[in-house]
Amino acid sequence: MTKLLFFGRARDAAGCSEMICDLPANVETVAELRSWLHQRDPELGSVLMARDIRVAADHTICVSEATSVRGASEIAFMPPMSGG
Amino acid sequence: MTKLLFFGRARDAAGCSEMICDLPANVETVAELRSWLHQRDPELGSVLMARDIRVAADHTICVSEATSVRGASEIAFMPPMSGG
Amino acid sequence: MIRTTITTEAFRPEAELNAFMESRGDHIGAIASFIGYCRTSSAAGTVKHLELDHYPVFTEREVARLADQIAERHSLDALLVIHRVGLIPARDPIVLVAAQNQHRAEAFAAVAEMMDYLKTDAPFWKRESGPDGARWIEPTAADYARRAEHAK
Amino acid sequence: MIRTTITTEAFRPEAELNAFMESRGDHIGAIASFIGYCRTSSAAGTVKHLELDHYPVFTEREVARLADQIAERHSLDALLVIHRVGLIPARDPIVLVAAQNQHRAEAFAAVAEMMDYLKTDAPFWKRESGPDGARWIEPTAADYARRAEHAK
Repeated sequence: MTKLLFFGRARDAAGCSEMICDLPANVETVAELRSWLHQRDPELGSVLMARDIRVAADHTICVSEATSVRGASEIAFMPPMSGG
Repeated sequence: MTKLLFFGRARDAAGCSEMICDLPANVETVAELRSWLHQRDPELGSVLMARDIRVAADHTICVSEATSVRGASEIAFMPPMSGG
Repeated sequence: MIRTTITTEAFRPEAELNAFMESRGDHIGAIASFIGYCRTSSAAGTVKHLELDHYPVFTEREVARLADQIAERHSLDALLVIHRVGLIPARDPIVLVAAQNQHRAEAFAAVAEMMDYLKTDAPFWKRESGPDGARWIEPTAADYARRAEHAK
Repeated sequence: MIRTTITTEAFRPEAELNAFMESRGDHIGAIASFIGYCRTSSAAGTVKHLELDHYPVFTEREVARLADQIAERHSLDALLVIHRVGLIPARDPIVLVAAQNQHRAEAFAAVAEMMDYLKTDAPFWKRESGPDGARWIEPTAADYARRAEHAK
């Protein structure tokens, strides 16, 4: 089981701040995860496909679309950050 | 009568913070004022000859050595300023 | 000393700054500080409140890491960062950054850089709510440009 | 509102900043501030106290003029400058500068510029006294370089 977290406009698109999923075995990379979510829910998926939404797996930002998310217990979708 | 004011290291050189003088008629410009003071008191004068000591006549900084100080009631000698 | 706090509670920058000033060592010549407030209006109109999302644990860790980097880069004696999250009513303080150094240039640079990082690199997401609804605020080109001026 | 004060009395930057914060309008998003203290030691050794000379009337007028220029250049909503003169014991505050603006960049720039001006362009003369006697402190090359970066 993997917990997906959504922040900022990704949260609006998901309609929730977190979601518990069973990632299928063929979802290995960030790119595959985005595609899988896009298939499941085109509306949410089209937001999450945007490359300005960064992905962090277990508190580590994935440096590329090819980075593996396999085995992560928590995966976060993070639009451009803005504090202060 | 003209009041001369000395600040910073000019004050140390003068040994006082102000001095009341009768400027002679031939002292017209900043340069002439410095020379006159140098003649009167070589030690003080040699400090006041330094161009990094600016001169203000009646609260207006003299822009050049040729600026007139004639008629000023207060002339200040100001080494490089440093507040803060 | 470096202190970073992420809090859902309202905080009083006056009290925090006072304590920060009191704590300074004898060799401190400079304290620079910055307070960011929730404005009652923005480019988009009236603001009733801001909502600041954060990612618990990750946000705390990232802000602490950025603060450490900046404190080291500018040889700070102390750095204080307080950032509020959650629902923030208009007029309330959002963020306080303050830095101590022997000299002013380092203290200024540290506070400005910390703010630039917070605007673009720290895991916060900000939503502005007004009479016409809510909208997410993302960094502007100017924010990214300022951020890019700092050494990594 | 622009307020500049030259004072021989000790002042409490905490209290002054608190009042400055309280006075802010609803549209203020940013308050930047700087406090300069008399350090207990400098490049030259132990410091017992500083002595700050000023030129009454002229100094007040020049500081007010510089403050007006900076407030206008950075569209400030408020600018506060308090500068102590006379005998200043080690550890005491010397100067406080604080600026209010809608946005942070202008507030930061205004405070940094005001400090750079005070270091090189305002009629103050500073003497440091320690166990080995007293010496006049004049601006450093770095002070002049920073000053030169600002528009006239």
